[in-house]
Amino acid sequence: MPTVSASFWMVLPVVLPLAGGLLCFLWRQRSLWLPLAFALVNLIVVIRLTRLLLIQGPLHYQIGGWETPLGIVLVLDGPALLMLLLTALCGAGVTCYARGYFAYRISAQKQPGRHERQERFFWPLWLMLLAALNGLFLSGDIFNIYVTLELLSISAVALAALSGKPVAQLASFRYLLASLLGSLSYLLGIFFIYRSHGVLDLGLLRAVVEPGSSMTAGLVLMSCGLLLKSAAFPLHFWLPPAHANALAPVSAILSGLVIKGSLYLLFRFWFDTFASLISPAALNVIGMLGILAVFWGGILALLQQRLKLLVAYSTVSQVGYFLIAFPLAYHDATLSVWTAFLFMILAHGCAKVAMFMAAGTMYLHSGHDRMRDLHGIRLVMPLTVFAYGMAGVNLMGLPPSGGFVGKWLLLTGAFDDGQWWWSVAIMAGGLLAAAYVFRVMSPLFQAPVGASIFDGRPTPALLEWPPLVLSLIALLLGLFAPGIMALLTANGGAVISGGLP
Amino acid sequence: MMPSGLTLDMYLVILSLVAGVPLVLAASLSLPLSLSPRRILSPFFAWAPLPALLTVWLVPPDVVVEAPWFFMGGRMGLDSSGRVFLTLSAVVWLLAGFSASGQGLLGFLRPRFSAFYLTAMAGNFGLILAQELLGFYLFFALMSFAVYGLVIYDRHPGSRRAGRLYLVMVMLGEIAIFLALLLMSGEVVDLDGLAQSGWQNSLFLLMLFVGFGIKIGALPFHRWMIRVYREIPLPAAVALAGAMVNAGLLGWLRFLPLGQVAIPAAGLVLVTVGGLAALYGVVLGLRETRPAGILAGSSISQLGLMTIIFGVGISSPLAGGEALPVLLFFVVHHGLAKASLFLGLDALTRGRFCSFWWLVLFFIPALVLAGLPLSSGLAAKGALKGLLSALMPSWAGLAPFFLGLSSAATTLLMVHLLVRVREEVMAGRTPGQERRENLFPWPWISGVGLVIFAPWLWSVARSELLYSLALPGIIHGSWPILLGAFSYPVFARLRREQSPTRRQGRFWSELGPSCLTLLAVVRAWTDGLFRRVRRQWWTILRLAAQQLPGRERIFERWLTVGIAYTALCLLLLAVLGGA
Amino acid sequence: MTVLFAYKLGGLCLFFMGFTALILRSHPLKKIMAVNVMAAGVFLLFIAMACHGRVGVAIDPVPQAMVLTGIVVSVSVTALALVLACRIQETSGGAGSSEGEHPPQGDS
Amino acid sequence: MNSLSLTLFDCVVLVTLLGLAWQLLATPDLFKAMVLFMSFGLVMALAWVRLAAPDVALAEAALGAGLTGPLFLSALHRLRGTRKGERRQQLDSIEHRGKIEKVTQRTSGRIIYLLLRILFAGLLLTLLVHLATILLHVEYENPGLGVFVAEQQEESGVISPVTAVLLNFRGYDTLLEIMVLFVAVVAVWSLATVRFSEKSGQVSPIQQGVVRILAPLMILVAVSLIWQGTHLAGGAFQGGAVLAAAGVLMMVSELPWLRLIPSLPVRLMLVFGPLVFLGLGVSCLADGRFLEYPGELAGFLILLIELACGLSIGLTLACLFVGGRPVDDLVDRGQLEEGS
Amino acid sequence: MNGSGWLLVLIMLSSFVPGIIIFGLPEDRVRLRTTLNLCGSLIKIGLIVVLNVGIYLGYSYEIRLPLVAGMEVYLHADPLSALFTTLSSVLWLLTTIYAVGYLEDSPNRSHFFGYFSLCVTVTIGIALAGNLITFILFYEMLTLSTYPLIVHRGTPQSLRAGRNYLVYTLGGGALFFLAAAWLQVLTGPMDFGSDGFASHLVVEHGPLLSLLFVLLIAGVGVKAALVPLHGWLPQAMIAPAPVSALLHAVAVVKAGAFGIVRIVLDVYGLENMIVLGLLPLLTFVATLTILWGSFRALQQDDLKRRLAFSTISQISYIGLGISLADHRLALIGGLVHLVHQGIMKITLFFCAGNLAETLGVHRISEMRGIARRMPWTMGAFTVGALGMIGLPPTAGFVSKWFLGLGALSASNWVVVAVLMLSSLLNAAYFLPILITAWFDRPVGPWPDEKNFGRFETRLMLLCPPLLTAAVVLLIGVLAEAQISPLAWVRFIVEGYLP
Repeated sequence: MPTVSASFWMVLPVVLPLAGGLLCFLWRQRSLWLPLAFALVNLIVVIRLTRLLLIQGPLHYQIGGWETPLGIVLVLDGPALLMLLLTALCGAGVTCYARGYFAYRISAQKQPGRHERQERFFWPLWLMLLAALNGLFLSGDIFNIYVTLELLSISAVALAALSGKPVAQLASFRYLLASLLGSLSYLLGIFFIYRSHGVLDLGLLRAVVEPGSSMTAGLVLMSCGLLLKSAAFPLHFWLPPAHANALAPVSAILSGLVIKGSLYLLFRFWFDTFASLISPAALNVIGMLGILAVFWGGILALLQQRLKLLVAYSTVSQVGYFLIAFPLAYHDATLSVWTAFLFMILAHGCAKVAMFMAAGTMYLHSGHDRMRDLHGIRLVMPLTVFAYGMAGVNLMGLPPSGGFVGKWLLLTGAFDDGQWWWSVAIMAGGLLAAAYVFRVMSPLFQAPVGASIFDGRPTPALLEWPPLVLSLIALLLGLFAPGIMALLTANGGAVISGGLP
Repeated sequence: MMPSGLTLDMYLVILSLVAGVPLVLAASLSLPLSLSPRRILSPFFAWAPLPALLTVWLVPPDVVVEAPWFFMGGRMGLDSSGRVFLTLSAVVWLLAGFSASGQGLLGFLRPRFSAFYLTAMAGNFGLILAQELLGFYLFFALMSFAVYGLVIYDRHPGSRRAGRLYLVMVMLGEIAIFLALLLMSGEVVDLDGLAQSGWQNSLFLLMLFVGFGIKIGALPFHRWMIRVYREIPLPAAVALAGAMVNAGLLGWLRFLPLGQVAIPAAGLVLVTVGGLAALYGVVLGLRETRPAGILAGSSISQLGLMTIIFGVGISSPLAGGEALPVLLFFVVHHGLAKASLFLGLDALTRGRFCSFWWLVLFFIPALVLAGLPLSSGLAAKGALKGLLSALMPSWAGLAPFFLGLSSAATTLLMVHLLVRVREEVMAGRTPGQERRENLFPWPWISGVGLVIFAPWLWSVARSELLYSLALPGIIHGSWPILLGAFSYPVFARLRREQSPTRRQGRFWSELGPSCLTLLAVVRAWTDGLFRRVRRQWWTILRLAAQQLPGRERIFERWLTVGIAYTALCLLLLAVLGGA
Repeated sequence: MTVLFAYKLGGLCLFFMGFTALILRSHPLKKIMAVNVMAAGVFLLFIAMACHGRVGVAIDPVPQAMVLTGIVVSVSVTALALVLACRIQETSGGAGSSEGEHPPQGDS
Repeated sequence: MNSLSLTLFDCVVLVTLLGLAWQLLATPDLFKAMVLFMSFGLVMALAWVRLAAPDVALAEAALGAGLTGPLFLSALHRLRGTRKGERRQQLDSIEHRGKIEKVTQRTSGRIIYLLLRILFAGLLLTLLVHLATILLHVEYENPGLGVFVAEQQEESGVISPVTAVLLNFRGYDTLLEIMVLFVAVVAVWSLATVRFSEKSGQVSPIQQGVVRILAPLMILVAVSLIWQGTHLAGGAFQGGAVLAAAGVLMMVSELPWLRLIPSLPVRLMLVFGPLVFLGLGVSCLADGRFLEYPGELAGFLILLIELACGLSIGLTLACLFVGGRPVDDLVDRGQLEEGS
Repeated sequence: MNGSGWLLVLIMLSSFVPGIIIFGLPEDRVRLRTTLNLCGSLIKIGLIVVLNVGIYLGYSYEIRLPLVAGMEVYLHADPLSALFTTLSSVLWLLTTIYAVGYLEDSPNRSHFFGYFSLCVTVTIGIALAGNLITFILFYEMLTLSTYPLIVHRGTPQSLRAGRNYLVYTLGGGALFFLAAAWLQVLTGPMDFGSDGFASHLVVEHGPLLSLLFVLLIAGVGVKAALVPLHGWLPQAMIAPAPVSALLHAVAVVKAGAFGIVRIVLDVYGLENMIVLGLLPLLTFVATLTILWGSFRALQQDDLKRRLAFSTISQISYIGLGISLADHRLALIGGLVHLVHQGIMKITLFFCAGNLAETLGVHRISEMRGIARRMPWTMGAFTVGALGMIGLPPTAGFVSKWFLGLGALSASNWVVVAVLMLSSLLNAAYFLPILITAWFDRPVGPWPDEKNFGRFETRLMLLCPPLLTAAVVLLIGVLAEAQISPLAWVRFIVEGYLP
């Protein structure tokens, strides 16, 4: 048992952004320091936690000092920490970017008040969302997860509606309803689980779970809720409009981080907590959904005319990848598919955040995001376009990106099990990703025709560097693999705290 | 006469200079015009064969210099037959060079001609010195391709056509030689086993025949020679006819050393082809009107005779030993004579030297070629006759008749030549041809001198020459000449009656375009196919592109969401229930 | 059939009635109400579960606490949804949940 | 009373619940639906009482019926107030209708639509039946966590087990839940500015008088509810809801000074409760874990938190009802074009 | 004996770091950029010389970075990789010089040179890759770093070419990736140089391994422009000349061919290849490609297009040599052509670029008498073209010679015939260019003539092709010298066929 003094760090990723959110709402200084300070401190805390994890192995923290059946436990293991790390990194990036974004818009002298208002509400909402995400990853209690999910959804919906455009509001209303449906389904699932074993703690649940209809029903309802929240294929309807019509930093947050919360939970439930309930057939069903998502999302992304919609549909497609990991994780003894899943999540998170930020910068400059008319923008903002390209490399799963490592692990997993047919979908999805990424890149590389149609103002560093750094992190993630593996298997343990069946 | 005490390295330097000097001189032409080396070196162009002559003098026959770093392991040296070839080539190139520089073709003002000329020279010398096959091949190619530049030097459409034909033939020859080289180096064939039947052996011999036969205008590949001789500037023709064509024979010698191989079947084929060429060449020459073309026919014919010698030589090792000197002698004889003829032609057509005596001087080498008694011609024919009767008993009876016929035909051809030259020279006097040079044609004179006197230097030839002094020798030597000379009026009449308009080489000239047409058709068809397939794909894709985003609306309906959601729940319940 | 089971069944029915309405009703307010009904159904299930076999005697306070939390959450969400619906109506004059409305514009 | 048999009361409650729900979801009249919804909430509260969950019942009464109903009403009011809203109040979205009609113009489209609905109904029923059979057949006698709660009740510092769970055992949940409320306010503020109806002053003075008397009373009730939360049914949420109700009452009565409340104090109050909760939780880190109240101080601290949160929750709910940020909030530059 | 693996890293950094710096440089810092580029490439060449000497003396250089289970980045230098690194780095230097001259006054040079350096870094990575994963790593990065170069001009045509390039190469990369993953599962992690996987696998998974071989070859075959995967290459000639040089000689096509070599020799291993009977398949594809490329080249009027088809044909000589790899001489021929083709083709592309840049001449029909205007350029072009035909004493002859010998020792007469036919076809599409350039009279003014003063074109454009042309001659003439590509290839082959 780790010492109390060290493990109190575990609550900080939740507590700090919460406090930050409250304070930002209270003091609406137009300065950056408050949110940025919180985002950075969050990053530092997570780094500190990384060290703790490496030294001490998986950590448990009983909130209020209550023992598990009753109290709530925070669990910090490899996957959770990686998710925290992703959130903290992207969070810091988004914070910087958002500052630049709002400053740029406010200085544009077009409805400055409106942009100021957006910025002021953005910060508390964003910090709350950060807290919710951190709480979600750390939580070891299914009901607590429900609360964090709700916090996450509400702040996400509010952020999505922040732009004030009717379409965005419409989209976020649908987002809200979908998210509520998911939450209620999840809650119903909790009911079935609680009534069969009377525990809410994930660790205890894992110990007592045995196949039974009530348990199964609970798991199914929770999973369906989470699938809805993660925009898995037939239930993805809410995602593209919500993500595409939000403000750029918000799109980045929604696509890069929020989706990951529910996906992570899904994976965790299926392979950790309720692993003994899972049947191969169910995994194949999920995998099939994944394949459909990969193709449907990819093809629709390819057919979009607008950049942000394209990126949003690409998220639909990428979610499919995470689902394909399910059937491949089942038989895997070396845990490599767990690793694959996390790698892909990390890579996609950073890449998608970078991509949306880059798209947002282009939008800022050109006033639209019709791909046809973006030619020559490369000359105006080379770094941004570069960042977009590097993020795209990640989606394609080309080396040395994290997406590549993830894909490689998936593939080897598929062949290991003799389930080679998944590999076809994996590769085809990669090619589709390449197609839609380069569909954007191609006009960007086109030489400009006629006079520059872009806003002549220079791109501020805050708009250029965060996407670049994040996309480079995603790109080089493959090379950080040893470190990530070390985290996953910290203290010689299995990949996750409890290990797989 | 060999100065001894030279080290191997010095030999290396000397041997390298033989091909190196012309190459360096050629390279100096690429310097800018303003640079002095180019001007300074220019007078030395004609002297470029000098190192070759020096080598003949300095390098003993047993010296073989290794240069392993050079192009797959070079070996250079001067064996006995090489010495003959080198001497002949050096002399011919020297004469040609002086002739060319005399009329201003060779010099820095004519960089293109000079460059190709010198390069061809380097190739010619180099191939003689090379003691291994790859080196030989290298210089052979160098020479062959350089000649192309000389052929189309004046850029007339005619010379272009000739050049194209020449290039095609050269390319074919190169490939044939390359394959032969491969077969030999790859040890698919070896000299000892060549006599056995086997398709690899046949292929090897065929490739040799094609590869070098092209160079000497052997029968099916003779066409280029006439066209090229007609178009090439005359000084270059001197070198080509006198020295360069011999490279084909040398090639045969190098690949199939006489005295070491015995391939009777191949010998028979060569003798037959050579015999046909000896006669058909004359026919070709008679059809020509331009002197250079007539000389080409003569070359084909004479080289046919040499083919016969070589064919006899490879019939058996014994014959090889005897045929080699004859062959060498024939080469020298023909080379000098042909070179002198071209020199004379050059001088006559260019200069004012059109008096009777000059024509007589011009006719001397022609008659030598025809086998005039006391000349190398008769000696060569005599040696050939001896060879044939000794080694091919079945031919023994036929040989004198055949040789006589050949000689007569050559005479006829030479008379035709003389007539044509005279007409041409007369025609040349008409106004319009302004540039007439007044240089004394001493390269020609010395060439003729060599033709007359050189055979006496050679012990092999001397006995034959002395034999031709005797009465039977004179009779033997003269009747064909007289026959040939007297048959000229008949020929002239026949010729007058026959329209000279012919179209030859139609097949070859049409082949290229028709191939291209065929390719174009194939290409159009394949392109069309691709385009059609592509267009259909695009149509399908475009339709999909129009349809699919609309289909997305299905998923946006709440009803769909409901159905999907409940269905998913039920599905998962079903599949998880089985766990 | 026990009382508790009846309540639970009722809760389940409420949930699915709400679900049906969420899917089939298109007016935003109706959708929000539907969600509330769904939530009520789930809460009913929880509270019925807390009784553990005897009506009127709550053994387990944890589900109650959960339901309390749930109620608060659902109130906040309802409030947000309502304001959102009103804003949509005000800014666009369109209905909040129109089907298949693909937003044609980008962000602002 | 045979506790395990289906009593008439339960029957009535259940049937009423389901009937109300059916009605409120089925009726095309929105206003009727509102009324039905409020009554639904009240019947729910009855059910909670019947199921021995007084805390929930109180919360339901205060929040579910007491606040959600007015929320819906005010939303309906706002919707009606807009230009096109009038015609729509009794109908589903016209636009939607139009679309459906477009689809259903063709017979095939209509049939498909019908089939899809049938499919949906079938799937739904199957799912319902499946889940119901699970409920029926697999009835665990599972004590849940009640035993543990009972065991450790003393250490929690409060008497009411529900409050113990809410604020001590699972205080972390509650903390986050309060944050959910807070975020909801932020979200609502970010969306809209408060609008007072133009008919101000038309409220009768009697109503205003009543409100003046009623409001302090309600505040008293609220405080007592919060206080009571430590040992009986009640607590911060219920108290807060009553507080909010008082606020709502005042707002409905168009008290003039309400419009003038500046943004900053409201924000302060909104943040106050959550911040206190969070701050106390963090201060526990000094010699324990997060939210681990020192044994002897637990009761006091919980009361403190309840009070602070109750206040903030009350204000929060009131703000939610108002449905927008105060007029002076961010009025500086952006306000002018907001209307456009 | 072990040398430090950091040498390999340094070699890669020597172009990577300048590349990154160049990305950040403003457009007008021409001198600094050029200095950086040249310094980088000189340092690289120096390091590679050290590497070569070390390898020759028997040192081994390797560095490993394990990523996840069964996946590690492994750089190592064997004689084969040294061959490729040397080729790439030397040609890079020349191409850089050329590009500096070529792109004078054109926009976006920082981008161009940045990607250029990346491209070379990645190519070196391919050369030094010590296992299949590392190979894929760099192989895919090559695709990405070349794309911006191909579309550098930003015209619709170049964008289309770029799109096509991506369609082909990414598709091929996907196949390669798939097959590599599968192979890894079958055989376990495997380093190059271990003579292929264990032979018992051949018995167990014979058909599957054959299928994987086909997939792998298809993957690298796209870059190596094997028919029918060659479609991108002729289109990509729309790119600026230095890029074409890079594509055809230094990096892309070479990487594909190199990949074939690696797959056959190091991944599968000769013995397994023979047991599986896969070599004839490769022979077939290679011969088909040689002939098809030549035929198509005949029909082109656009100079660079013709050169591109010629590349398709020529690069398959390498594959052909590898496909007869059980015969030492063929293997030598194939490997040495890797170098020879690069130098010859880069000469040709440099010259084509000179013509385009100086006179605006793009089509062969416009080239009448062009040698009078630009004799040096055309001289270099001639040398390159003759080399392509395989005439002695050029480098092309040497490779053709060994290929022919190898084919004979394999008794593969079809290959012999194809070699002969291909030489003929090569002559048929190169000689007319030479003839028209040297011996035709120019008609009319050149399409877009620029005057560069004293020399026929910019000195920086002129020197590289002259140099490479000289090298084409030199490495042919001095083929059997101690230090020549041929000698090094013999050294390589010692390792595979002792």
